[in-house]
Amino acid sequence: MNRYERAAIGAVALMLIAGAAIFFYAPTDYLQGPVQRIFYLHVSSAIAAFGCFAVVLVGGVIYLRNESPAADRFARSGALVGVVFTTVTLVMGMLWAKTVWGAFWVWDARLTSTLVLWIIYAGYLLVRRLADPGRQAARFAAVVGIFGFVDVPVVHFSVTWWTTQHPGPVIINDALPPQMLATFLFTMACTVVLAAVMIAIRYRIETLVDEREQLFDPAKVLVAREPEPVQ
Amino acid sequence: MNPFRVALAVARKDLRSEWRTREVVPALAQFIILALLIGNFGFQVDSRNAASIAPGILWLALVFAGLVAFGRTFAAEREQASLEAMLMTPASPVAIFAGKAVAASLLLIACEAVMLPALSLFFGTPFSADVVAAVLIATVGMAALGCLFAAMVARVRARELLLPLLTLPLWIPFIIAGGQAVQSAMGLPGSYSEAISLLIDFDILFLVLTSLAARFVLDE
Amino acid sequence: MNPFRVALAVARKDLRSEWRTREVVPALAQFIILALLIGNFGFQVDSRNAASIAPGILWLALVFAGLVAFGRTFAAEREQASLEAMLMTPASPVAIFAGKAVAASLLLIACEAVMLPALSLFFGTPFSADVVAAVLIATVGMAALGCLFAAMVARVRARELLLPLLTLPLWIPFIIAGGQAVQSAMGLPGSYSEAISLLIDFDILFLVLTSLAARFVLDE
Amino acid sequence: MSMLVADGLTHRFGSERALDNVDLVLDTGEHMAVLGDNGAGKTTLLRILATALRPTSGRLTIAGLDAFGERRRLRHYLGYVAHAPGLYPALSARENLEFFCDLQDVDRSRVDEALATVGLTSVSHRRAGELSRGMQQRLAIGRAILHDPRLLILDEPDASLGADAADLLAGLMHDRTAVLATHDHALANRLCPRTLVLRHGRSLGTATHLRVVR
Amino acid sequence: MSMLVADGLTHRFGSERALDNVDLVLDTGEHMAVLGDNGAGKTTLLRILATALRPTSGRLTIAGLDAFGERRRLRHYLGYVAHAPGLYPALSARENLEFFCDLQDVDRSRVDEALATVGLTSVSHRRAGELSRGMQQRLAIGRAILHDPRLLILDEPDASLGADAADLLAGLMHDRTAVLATHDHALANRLCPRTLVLRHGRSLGTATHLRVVR
Ligand code: HEM
Ligand SMILES: Nc1ncnc2c1ncn2[C@@H]1O[C@H](COP(=O)(O)OP(=O)(O)OP(=O)(O)O)[C@@H](O)[C@H]1O
Ligand SMILES: Nc1ncnc2c1ncn2[C@@H]1O[C@H](COP(=O)(O)OP(=O)(O)OP(=O)(O)O)[C@@H](O)[C@H]1O
Ligand SMILES: [Mg+2]
Ligand SMILES: [Mg+2]
Repeated sequence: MNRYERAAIGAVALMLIAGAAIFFYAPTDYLQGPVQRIFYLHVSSAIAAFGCFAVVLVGGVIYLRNESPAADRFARSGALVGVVFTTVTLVMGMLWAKTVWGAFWVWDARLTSTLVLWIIYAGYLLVRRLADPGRQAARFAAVVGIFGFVDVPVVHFSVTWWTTQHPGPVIINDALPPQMLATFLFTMACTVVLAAVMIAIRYRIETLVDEREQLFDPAKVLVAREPEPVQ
Repeated sequence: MNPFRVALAVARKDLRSEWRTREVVPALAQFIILALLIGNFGFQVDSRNAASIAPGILWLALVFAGLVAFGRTFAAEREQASLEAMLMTPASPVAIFAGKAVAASLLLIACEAVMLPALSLFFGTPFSADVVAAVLIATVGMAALGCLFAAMVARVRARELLLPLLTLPLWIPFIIAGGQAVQSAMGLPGSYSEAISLLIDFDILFLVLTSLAARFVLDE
Repeated sequence: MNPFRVALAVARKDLRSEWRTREVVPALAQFIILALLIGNFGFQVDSRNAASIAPGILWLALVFAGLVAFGRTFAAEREQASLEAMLMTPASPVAIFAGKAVAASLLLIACEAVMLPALSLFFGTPFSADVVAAVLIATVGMAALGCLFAAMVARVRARELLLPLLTLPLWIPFIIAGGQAVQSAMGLPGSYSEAISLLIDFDILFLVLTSLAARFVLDE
Repeated sequence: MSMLVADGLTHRFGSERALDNVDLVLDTGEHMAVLGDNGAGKTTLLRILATALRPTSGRLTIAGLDAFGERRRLRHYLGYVAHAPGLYPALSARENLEFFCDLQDVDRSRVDEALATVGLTSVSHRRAGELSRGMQQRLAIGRAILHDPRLLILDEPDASLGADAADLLAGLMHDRTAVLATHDHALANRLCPRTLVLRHGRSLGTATHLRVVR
Repeated sequence: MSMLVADGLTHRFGSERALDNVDLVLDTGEHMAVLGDNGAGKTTLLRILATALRPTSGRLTIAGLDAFGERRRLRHYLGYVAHAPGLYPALSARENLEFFCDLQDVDRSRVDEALATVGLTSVSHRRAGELSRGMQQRLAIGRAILHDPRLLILDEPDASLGADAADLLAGLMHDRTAVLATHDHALANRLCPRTLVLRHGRSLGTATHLRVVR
């Protein structure tokens, strides 16, 4: 078993423990009932997604400064994992919304900006596919990632800047009972670890792809020459 | 090498081409008027709801006109392979980009000069300096963003389609704040000055980001 | 020489190119969703007015997606000068035109398959067979017209801009009747069957006119 | 018998007379080169002969038919190689030819033959957009001969071909009537017994193995 | 002194190796022809030498500077004629050149000289989009020499030029270092003492007046 497999197993185990905490340790919300348990994963995965997009931002900036292929691989991995976690937030939120608001979707600033976030990074992945692989894709994607990050603060502050149907900040306002807060903090930590492990694994995959494609690393090419074609 | 001279030369070249062929502005202006017409039919506007619907149509038409104008400005260069020829000169890519952005924005502003009177004609909404100011201020930031991504997608496959996909999400702040500003200028509740200052903030943010990023998009 | 075989070959070629490059459909679908988003912000939709605003946005998004899809299908041929190569064969221009129109319409229908669920998801409007039928029926006539003018402008300068200009006025009947059909399918007053039969009449009229005119547009 | 009779062909772009009253008779099986400086009107003439452009004035008869009245029928006889290759970049070389087989109403089995003729068999699976300039030109030539046309109109087909251009073109033109515009006098002399020289849109007359005086 | 030193240039498009470990040293004032079949990698090599394309791997030094690090500075030295002319069709021939003078930061008085060199003085008022193929190619050549570059990279510049191509190119290359890709062996032999032959992206070595064995 290599260290990626060990890390993956560890992260999944942590998530299972978090799940146990969510269902057996955290108290049931007296207003919303059990559906409120969505909260833990909903918010955690949003925060994990923000973290992933921060990786994209930092990776992009570093790539543009010194063309480090490693930074670009981090950015690539971060974008993919971030889109996954944004999807989780969206889906969880929609399920929650259906039960408490009676509709999967309403148009408010939080929901819309989150959807836009998803679209921006889906666009990021599309740019990677459509641009010339290698330097051009890396540069263009870095630019998209840097501009796209503008939406992350918009998502976060949307509930304070505009009036929304989506609830405002509860965690930093100390509005949670201690058991809920503890469960939330633990779930959040586990989710962030999971995201980090996913980025690490994806990074490894991207490294292997880059090695095969040899788009970034000049030194490798001279070593791995193909046999002469028969004339 | 003076970047202003380069930007000026590029902008003049684009405007002169447009003047010769009259490709963009007349058709775009007529297109905007048609969009207003369609909006009119699609929404059953009456005097009560005009002020709440007109801004939406204004921004939709502006967004699509902008996409076409910015997309066109770089697509034409690409079709002719003249973008590469420009980039093969020692002129700075940022200056080239600035020149193209200025020319495209001027074309879009020419279209706005048609659209705003037409809007108040069709919908009976007021046509005030406040409305004009809001639209112009929004145009600055939208043009910077739009040209940046237009320059990017000009060198990528599927450019007609990638351009809206990349640009629209980042235009949304302008559409929201601009829509708010226009609505309040047309007499609906909402703070005009707040919306305008938000627009100016976004303008500054994206102008700075764009001028930093232009190098990476056009270089290569 | 069998015109159906030609049309089929042309349509298959276009769809295969699209499948290879995936240029149009994914980006168009995302673009439609963004248009829904923007429409939403522009208009402050709530549950009371959703049924009266959603159809307008639906048709606006559809119109712009259609313009892009139809414009693209001929612009690509022109950029590559392959339109002339096709017309240099003994194949009938009407069959070639039909093949391209069918392919473009299929792409547009693929996008509608994204748009209609998204519409009802975002706006909470009903997603019924009636709505789907109205949109599909309108698509037929709109596609015929759109492709005809796309074929025409592909051989003219300023095609991106001339296309909406020529097409939109003739699409307006579809937009009005279609909008009416969708609104009544969504529960607003108005006769659904009347609107649909109007749509069908327009379909027939424009299909006939288009097939007669295609020859003159593509020949030469 | 005359394959092609052109009578007073004139084409104007605005006030610019790109082609000025050019007469031409080409017998069946004959090969004719069209020479002339840049801008002399070669492309304009060849586009008219290929019925891709309608002349401002003049008459054109191909295989006894009025070329612009019976354009559709004529296209079975006509293979045209233009400046631009006109290919579908996302389709492979083979798929491009297969598509044009369908449009030409000929059997797809012709594709292999055409690919072999232009020497693209080994890259037939590659997308046309990824071929080099010369390979694209070869593919365009392959397309022009799919339907085994009797009359070939070739506008600088040698422009980006490799050193085997002359052999390739000789093979194509063998047994067919052909009009070949080129700048390569050696090639013209080798392939075409007759030469038409254009200058400023006017014909300087045709000649046999003309020694062009510059 | 070496004007251009290329070391292990390799370029891949996907898995296709268009250029495979090509080394090259070019002295100042030297003229080198690049020959090879269609698809051999000539255009890919020339695009890299012109710094328009970054190689997948390998190093390139021009005039003692790292070509990709100091690209902007190098462009004062470099004139490149590509396959596509890259002109503005709505602007006249003269306006096209004037515009590029502004970008090159050279005086507009160079325009007349460049027009005369490529023989377009009489059509300089015509729009670039209305020029014939060969005239457009001439205009692209005129643009490449506006700033009097020391190094010329010419990708099939003769492809659509008239019979005076050789004289025109000889005039351009005189006193400059030049790399010329062409299919015309006679032209290559006349203009370039040295020849580099590519096959399937590999260099078959350079030679002096190489008699290419086919
Ligand atoms: C599709 C629907 C939804 C989406 C896209 C969504 C999105 C988000 C996002 C992105 C965050 C993280 C914000 C941040 O940390 O800055 C968040 C937090 C939160 N969401 Fe949602 N949400 C949705 C539905 C709901 C529903 C239906 C509820 C409950 C009624 C809800 C309750 C919360 C709460 C309580 C927080 C934590 C707020 C805080 O303390 O910061 N969400 N949501
Ligand atoms: N964009 C691309 N994508 C994939 N492959 C490409 C691309 N451009 C060129 N190639 C391939 O690279 C190889 C070299 O092409 P290149 O254009 O350099 O050849 P060339 O020697 O210039 O040929 P020609 O004489 O036809 O101009 C060819 O096999 C070609 O198919
Ligand atoms: N679309 C056009 N509009 C205006 N003038 C044109 C157009 N096309 C060609 N011309 C003019 O017609 C004349 C003949 O052009 P043509 O392309 O036939 O020349 P050519 O002999 O093929 O030249 P080349 O050897 O450069 O290919 C030229 O003077 C050219 O400028
Ligand atoms: Mg010509
Ligand atoms: Mg080449």
